[in-house]
Amino acid sequence: MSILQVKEVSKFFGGLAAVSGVSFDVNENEILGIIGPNGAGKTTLFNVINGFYKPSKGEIILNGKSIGGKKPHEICKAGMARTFQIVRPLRRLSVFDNVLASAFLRAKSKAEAEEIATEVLKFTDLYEDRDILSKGLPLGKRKRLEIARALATRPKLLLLDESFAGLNPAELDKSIEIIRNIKKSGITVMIIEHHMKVIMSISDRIVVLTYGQKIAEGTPDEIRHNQQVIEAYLGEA
Amino acid sequence: MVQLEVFLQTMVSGLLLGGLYALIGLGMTLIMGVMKIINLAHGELMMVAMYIAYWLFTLLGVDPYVAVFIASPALFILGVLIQKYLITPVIKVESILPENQVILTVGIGMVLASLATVFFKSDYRSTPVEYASVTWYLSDFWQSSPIELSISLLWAVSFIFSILITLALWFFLSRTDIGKQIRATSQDSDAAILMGINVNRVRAFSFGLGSAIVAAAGCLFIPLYYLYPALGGQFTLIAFVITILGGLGSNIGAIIGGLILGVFESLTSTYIGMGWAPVGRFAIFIAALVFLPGGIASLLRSRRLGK
Amino acid sequence: MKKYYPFITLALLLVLPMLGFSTYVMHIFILLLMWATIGMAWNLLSGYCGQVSFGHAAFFGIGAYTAGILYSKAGVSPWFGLPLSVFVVGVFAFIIGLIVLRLRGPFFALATLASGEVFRVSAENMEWLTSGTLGIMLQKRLWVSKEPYYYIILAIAVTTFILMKYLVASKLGYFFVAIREDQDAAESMGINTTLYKTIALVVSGMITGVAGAFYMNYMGYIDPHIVFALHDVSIITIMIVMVGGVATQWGPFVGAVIMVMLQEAVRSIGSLGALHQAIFGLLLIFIIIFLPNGIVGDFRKIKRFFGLGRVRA
Amino acid sequence: MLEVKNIDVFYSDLQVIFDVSFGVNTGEVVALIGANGAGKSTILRTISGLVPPANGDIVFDGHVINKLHNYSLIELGLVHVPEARRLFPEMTVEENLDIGSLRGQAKKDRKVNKDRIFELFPRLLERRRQLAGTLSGGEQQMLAIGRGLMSLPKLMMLDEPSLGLAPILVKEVFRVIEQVRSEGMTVLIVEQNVKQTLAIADRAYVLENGKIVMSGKAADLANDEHVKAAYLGV
Repeated sequence: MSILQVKEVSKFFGGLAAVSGVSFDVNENEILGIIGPNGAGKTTLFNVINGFYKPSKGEIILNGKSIGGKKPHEICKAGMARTFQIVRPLRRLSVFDNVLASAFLRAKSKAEAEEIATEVLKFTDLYEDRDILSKGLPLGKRKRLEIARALATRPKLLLLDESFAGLNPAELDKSIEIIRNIKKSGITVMIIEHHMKVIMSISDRIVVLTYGQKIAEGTPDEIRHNQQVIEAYLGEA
Repeated sequence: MVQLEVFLQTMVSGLLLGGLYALIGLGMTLIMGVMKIINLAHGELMMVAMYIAYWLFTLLGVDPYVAVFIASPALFILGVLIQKYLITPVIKVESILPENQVILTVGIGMVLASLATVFFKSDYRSTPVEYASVTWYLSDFWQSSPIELSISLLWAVSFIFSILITLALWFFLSRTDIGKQIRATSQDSDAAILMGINVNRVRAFSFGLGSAIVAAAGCLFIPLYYLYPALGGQFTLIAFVITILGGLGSNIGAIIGGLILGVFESLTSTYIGMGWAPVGRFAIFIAALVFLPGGIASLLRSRRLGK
Repeated sequence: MKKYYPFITLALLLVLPMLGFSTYVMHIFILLLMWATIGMAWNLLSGYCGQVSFGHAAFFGIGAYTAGILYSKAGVSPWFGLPLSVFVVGVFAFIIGLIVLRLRGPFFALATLASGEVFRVSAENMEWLTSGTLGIMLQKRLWVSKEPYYYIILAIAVTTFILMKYLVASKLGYFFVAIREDQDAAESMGINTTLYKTIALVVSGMITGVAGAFYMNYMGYIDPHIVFALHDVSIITIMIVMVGGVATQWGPFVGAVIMVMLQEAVRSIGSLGALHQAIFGLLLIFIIIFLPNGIVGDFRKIKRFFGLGRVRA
Repeated sequence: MLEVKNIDVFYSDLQVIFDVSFGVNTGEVVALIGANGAGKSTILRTISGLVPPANGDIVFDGHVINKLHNYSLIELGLVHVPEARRLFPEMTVEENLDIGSLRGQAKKDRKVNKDRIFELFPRLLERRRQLAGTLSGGEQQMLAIGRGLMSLPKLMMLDEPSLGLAPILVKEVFRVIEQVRSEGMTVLIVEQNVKQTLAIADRAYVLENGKIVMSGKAADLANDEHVKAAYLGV
């Protein structure tokens, strides 16, 4: 059963195709990794899926409903949340208020929103830091705050854009654990990542993009031995 | 036939006005492109230049068109000082509202306008040059012309001056190293630093140059208009409308935007009424915002890149 | 202690007219409350929601003209303008929002500035409705004494204050701040940014409009140059909040006190007359460079400057 | 030629570079490798004076450069070809090259140099009047390198030159780097394309989380188990 279907999606900027004819499905409750060299169109793909860009061609279906061309807030309401590659906390708000602001999306009252925020902060191990202004957080925690903020919208599908980049080994382990727990709680995860070791160990399946096109799709093992992937991305063996 | 005559005359006046508008818009565009800020003291800078031209004319009998060569350098220096001592410090300040810089230029404009009121009173002033009444008629040149059109010498001279200044600016920006530095800084200031460009100096220079250009526009306007201290605000708005219409930071866009605005205002005053010209100005501004968000520059660019 | 401040202030404000101040002092208090109300309205849209408006004169003027036209054309008491202006300004604010909210940052600011000017020029030219530059004058103001006006504007200000306090702490407040801090992030957090920006604009406009309608009733005369003034309404509004403190509950009050006093002080010294814009301009420049978050927002910085606060490393 | 001594770098209150030291000798190609976000680009930005180091010194050709104005480094012979190329998109190819030679000797030799660049990259000669923004990715990278060469540098710093290029173009870019090097240029290169980088570099430093964790001959590193596992995906 697939929660998200990306069908022949293309995005052109000027004459240039940043994403061209990409199709794949995301199955319910899996972790799907997206890899590819810098500039391969991964973040553009995310921006198309979550509604920042209108797809130039193709269709995107979330839970059986077409969402291509919808606004990001509508898509978020439909059950998809995302994080950003360059972390974008609401800088002058405390950690708690950051999460609270997005918890209001589903909550009927402020009390309920506070409950959601507290729960999510505990889940991402940020509860201790809840009163700190988010601009003062170290990078690792900021990345986690982004995940927390996305989780507070109670998504069915979570898009993570390079949540591991720049983390030290301890933070890395923590984030991996959190993402595994997210999956356990029944949320589907789609993740862009450069860190090969992490992505290989965490993903159920992987999609490889280069130059805006999908060149491979499969389990980590299949990807690791795919000749085209090795040439285009991992380096010629 | 009379209708056609009125229409053509309106178009001619509109284009002449538009030429001067283009110059005002160019100054603003230059500052916006390099500094990434909107200078809301732009019209007030022009007002200052007009007073310089006025006093040169009244006290020393200097022709306003000659005053360009005095007022522009003076405003250049004023612009450099504003940039260096007021705007640069604010860029570094962290505040909740990033629009601080724009509000700052409002403050600068208020100070300039107010000082002008204090020193020169709110009187309306003008520079009655001798050749003010010279007008050329089409029938003087072509006796059997079916329609009659007229151009006053003042408008024609101002228009030609503004074309010359525009050409000089274009030459400066495209052919000289300093011009290239200005363009490079406006396109990517970090890369400009890496190429050895002293970005702070280029910024101060650009603000000065933008001020000098609007000063020139002021000198070209003064034989045609009355001068009073509060006149700046209206021209700031005109400059802003032109930059939005032209596409932010685009020089060609600013020129075309200025011409369009001039023609459009001229049409509104002829066919709707004098007082409505400012509303026409905003109508076109709103239309640009709604229907052409990137301004004229976006049309030009998409053609060039084959979008 | 701190949570009693509003009540103490309110009690003081309630007994104030009974202390036998001169009508001039009462006039100052009335202006002060009116400007604080407009400041709070601006603060909601610009301070909290981050959409800096240079055109609040549009709302102020429309509110004032709603009351004025009601009187001059319909022959109805201009007091009905207060409730009616909420509706009229709301509609206009919504329409303005449709156009200007497409823009971000300084471009939004300038588009609002232009919209203020559009209304001024329109009011000047639509003589059949507004009497043009002649303006609208009430034959007779309802009350001679200041007290009734004082209590009316006090009620408006207090209601606005409570409304702000409630709004800022609610879901709306959080959404507004999220939009201010990062519009794209807010949008992907499921916040309909267009909708909430429109709400902020309309609410802010309505409150400003009521203040405008009050102004018509209180001053008894309006013309386009007074109520749609760029410098004397839109910019003063910005200054009140910038001086007092952007995105703070008390900032607009502090700012209104300072600005109204300053305005009166400058006005009372005849020789300064024409310089008052220059003084305001310099104050604005000073505030932006040295106290970008206003007196309330940068209070700690001020204390530190005078050696009062603990210095934080 | 270049010596970086114990630098610490902060972005506001966040430390991103921890006590990093390394050097580049004349005629060498030295690579900084590491994952995204490890701090490679930050180091280059620090050397070019875009970010000030909190502690430590940077010495180039006998000058302590971290106290100098960032725009004056190019005159000393240090040029930084930035990540994502950062051309001036609305200027022509030729104008971009002109911007590379604004100061000193480079300005005097502009014409000769330009001819040399066009010889090196014939594609650029064909497109000299075209706007830089309309070039393909590979051509843009050539122009970026060409623009850097116009300043007559002694040391060229390349930040992710293969970024966002198709594999075939990546090869082309590395060929160009080898050519530049064969003309005697000293190069400091930052790359995520570890394998190809190690193939052309003399020495390399491995950067993880803002610290240098390994260094050595490029050939040795290419065979190191840790490097293989972490960066070569083997």
